[in-house]
Amino acid sequence: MPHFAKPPAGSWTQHYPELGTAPVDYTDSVDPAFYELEKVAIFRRSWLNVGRVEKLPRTGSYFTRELAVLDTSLIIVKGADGKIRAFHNVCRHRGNKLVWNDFPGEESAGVCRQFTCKYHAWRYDLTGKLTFIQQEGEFFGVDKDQYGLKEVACDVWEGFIFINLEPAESLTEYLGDLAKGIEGYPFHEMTSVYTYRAEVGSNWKLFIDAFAEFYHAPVLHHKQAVKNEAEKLVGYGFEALHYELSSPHSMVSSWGGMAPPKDPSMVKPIERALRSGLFGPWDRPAIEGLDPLPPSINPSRSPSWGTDSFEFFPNFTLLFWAPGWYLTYNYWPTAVDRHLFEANLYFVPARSARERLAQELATVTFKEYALQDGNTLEATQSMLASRVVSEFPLNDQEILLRHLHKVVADRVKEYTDAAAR
Amino acid sequence: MALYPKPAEGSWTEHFPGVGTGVLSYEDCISPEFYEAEREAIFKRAWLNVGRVEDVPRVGSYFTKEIEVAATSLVVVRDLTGQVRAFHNICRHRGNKLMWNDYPRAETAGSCRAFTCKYHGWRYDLTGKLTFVQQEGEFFDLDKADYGLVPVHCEVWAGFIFINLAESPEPLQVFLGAMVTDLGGYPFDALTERYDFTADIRCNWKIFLDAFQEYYHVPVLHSQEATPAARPKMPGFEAPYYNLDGPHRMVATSGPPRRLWPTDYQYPIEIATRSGLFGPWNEPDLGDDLPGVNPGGIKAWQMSNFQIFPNMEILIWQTGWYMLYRYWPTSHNTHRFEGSLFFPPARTASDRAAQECAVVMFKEFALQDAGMLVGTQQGLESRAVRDDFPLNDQELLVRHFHNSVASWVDDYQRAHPVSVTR
Amino acid sequence: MTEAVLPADFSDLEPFAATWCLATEAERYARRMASTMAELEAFYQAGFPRIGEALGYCDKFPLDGLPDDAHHLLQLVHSLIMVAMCVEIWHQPNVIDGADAVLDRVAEPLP
Amino acid sequence: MPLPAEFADLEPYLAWALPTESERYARRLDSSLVEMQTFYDAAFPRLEEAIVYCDEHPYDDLPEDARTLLRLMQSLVMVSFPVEVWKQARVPDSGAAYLTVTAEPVV
Repeated sequence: MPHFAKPPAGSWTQHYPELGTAPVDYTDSVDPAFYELEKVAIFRRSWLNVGRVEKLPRTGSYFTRELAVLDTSLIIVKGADGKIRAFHNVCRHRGNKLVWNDFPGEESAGVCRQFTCKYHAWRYDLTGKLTFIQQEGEFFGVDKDQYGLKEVACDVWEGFIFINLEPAESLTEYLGDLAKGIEGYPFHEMTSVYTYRAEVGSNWKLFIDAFAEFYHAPVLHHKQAVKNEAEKLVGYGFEALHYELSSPHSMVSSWGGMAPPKDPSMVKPIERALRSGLFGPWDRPAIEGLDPLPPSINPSRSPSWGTDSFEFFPNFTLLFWAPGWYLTYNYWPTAVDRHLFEANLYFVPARSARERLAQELATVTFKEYALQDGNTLEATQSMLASRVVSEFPLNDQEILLRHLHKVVADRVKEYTDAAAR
Repeated sequence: MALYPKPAEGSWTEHFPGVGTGVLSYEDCISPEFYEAEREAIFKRAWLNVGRVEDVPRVGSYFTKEIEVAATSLVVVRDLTGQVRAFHNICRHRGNKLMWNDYPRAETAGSCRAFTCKYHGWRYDLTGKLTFVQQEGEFFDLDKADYGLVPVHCEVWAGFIFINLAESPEPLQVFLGAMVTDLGGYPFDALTERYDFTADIRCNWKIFLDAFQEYYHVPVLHSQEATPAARPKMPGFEAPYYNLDGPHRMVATSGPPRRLWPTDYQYPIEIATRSGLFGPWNEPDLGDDLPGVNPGGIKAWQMSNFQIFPNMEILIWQTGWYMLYRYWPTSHNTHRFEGSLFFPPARTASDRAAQECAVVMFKEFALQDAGMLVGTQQGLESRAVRDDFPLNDQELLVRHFHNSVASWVDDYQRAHPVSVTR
Repeated sequence: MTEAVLPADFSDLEPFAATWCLATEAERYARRMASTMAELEAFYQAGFPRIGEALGYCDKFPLDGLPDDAHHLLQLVHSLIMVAMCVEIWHQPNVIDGADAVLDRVAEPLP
Repeated sequence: MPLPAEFADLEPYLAWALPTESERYARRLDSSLVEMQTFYDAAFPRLEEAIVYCDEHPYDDLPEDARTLLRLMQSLVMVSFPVEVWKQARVPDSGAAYLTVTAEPVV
């Protein structure tokens, strides 16, 4: 017996008939050839989030991104005109990597007025224009205008910086209505950031799968809750308030009545003491823009709403918590069975030790959960790779997974069909 | 001057038809492509020993076994009827590894009444049947009967648990053949005091196996097995008996028990503990009738070493104990070696110290093999010498082993001509 | 003076108890590899002549019911067996030609 | 005196006054449950007083002793999971996983 109403079609999944209800083939997560196709069919032609504008506070602020899935390194830089641009991180002279510190494979960040190649000192300005060639007279008819940095499409939405190697549409067209309905959320107020990184031994989609469904939460994480609460949670299982697909993107909206909890004995002592926990500090920050929330957030306008998770295709998750903070996940594939996971937790800057400690508890709790999720994934990957079973039944609460794997398959097919023509 | 008579054909090698006396290629130990072929042709088709019945003593006892060479993990369990079963260790819901503890790639063991997936709480009974689906109503036309654990063929011979990953393998007893199954009456179940070793070794699995199926190297690499006084008296090595049966093979040795050797032929610690390389000197009473252990009926029998295809060895000592080795490939030039030594349970401190001495000496000399064979792998990989390795009559088993591996790969490739690599 | 861990008859071996009464082969092997030949020789010279008496003492009890002092004594004998390899066979702590090979004992009867 | 005088009883736990999550997490993994429990038992009852003490000063300009106290309380948060939930230092079922903090607001 469902605790929350389902669409008239009978289930969220059937509400989107193109999804079907059949078991899903996970060969897409273990086949090296399919991974190569994902790189060209998806990652090279999608808008990918590479950071936020707060990372580029001044003219000349830059950071580099090592993106194995694109087989490139990018420089993202803020120009004197305030515009943010992206370039392939390669010197036009002999292909040396232009910007790096100590270790060429590691990302770096800083502020500069121009980029100078370490190798032969060619210089480029912040718009990518080649401004200086060492011993220019030794070259043969080199026109500096022809040798600027290779630019990559770069645009900003609500402070999130996106790049696209082969754009077919603008960023706002790509992000669509789902994103439109988030605009106005006070991202700019939430500038205190906690960043986490891990190299995970699984296909990138498996980690999205783990975060895009909460069906596992009462089971995998049951030890995290106090005993009575844990038993209650397993008994209920999990049901979302609302799902919405706006292909290729999607979202899930969930209840979350624990901030603050109705019954304080249901939470841990440290949570009672600091008024905080997994769902964040219980007391909302005093900023504008959280009431009312933009229309895409808590779309069912449920009073028991707790969190919304938006999956922006292919690899960007934006997750809002009712108490007034948000986090992002980026999943960067490095091989068919490996990816780099990044999580950023954003809060309104603490004004007191009490607020700082409340944030500390939220971030520590996040890590305890994420470690369990991450470890399970390696186990999953190793068994999927056995190919003993390749089709798996997904339930209605796993609709976002079904959708993700379908969109990936569709895009790859579109690409291979076009290539065959 | 031969110590023992050779067969009428003039040599053991020529005694067995089809073995040949030509030079051998070791390409099968250095080729990544050949390794991929072995994975399909051998390790997914042959019966593989994964444990002993003592590993699953009670109803619900289970252990997991990582089989990298077949890219899978198995769970082996004793069900309510006492039958030992094996399953792929994978939950049917989203492919999570079902049984593991803390480290997903580490093996685990325990006892349970049902297997519960850590991820979403699906449960399977000890026969692999799916018995519980969390929020079953959220699924679409899910028939639990269709989603049991994927079974793996599992049979037990003489207390040894074997699995087979093929769809419809021949019965285990048929696979093992008469030479091996004749050992079935040996009292393995009385030898339950156990010392287990494991090592990750940087050489092909067959190279390490080769070292334990010929003793031509012993007087040289392991010269210290003899005391300084005995060393000049040590002849080269000759075995009195070899036998082959299908892909399996064995060698026996003979000689007086070490306890009867002159005292300066024994190390002091051997005298002090009444034990040593060949095992404790106080022999347990295992009964007179030890079928199959000395198929050649040789006099002064000392030990028999059975090599069960592909990767298992049982070495039985006249002094009343045995060794079990298994070689698990992890890549074309690495493998995991598992060695176990089995004795009757020690009743006194002297028994225990005697076992300790035998076990410690086993490791001393196995370390020499392990140390050297990494060098062998490197030497072979140089391909400075290609297909030109001469083997002598005492290396008959090496020859037969590589022939058997090649013939299994050939058979498979003939039946699957498209591709053996995945 | 710390408290004796060995039976009174074996008090001469007490100086070696803290170092060599070790429960597992892994510990004994590690201690051996971390010792000098002089240390190994000293322990062997003192302990080897007493092995027979030590086992005689221990054998007065059932193996699964050894009193603590006998249990320690048996552990010392286990270590003497380990050390005998170096003193009697190799004349060095590590196995000749063993290179960097490892072979880990992952299960064993205790004591 | 590194801690405010009224928190002198917490001086034995000064080793926990660590500025970054990496250091706090590493110390947690290197500690026994008994050590963490002892620290928790001493520090938890003083948490509210510690917050009040720190918040008597502007957060951006904490005196050195208050900063040390706050870092001690951040470690209290770190050990609360091992003590209250796991009964062990590690997160269960997370053997091979790790998650490294690469940026955080440091007090």
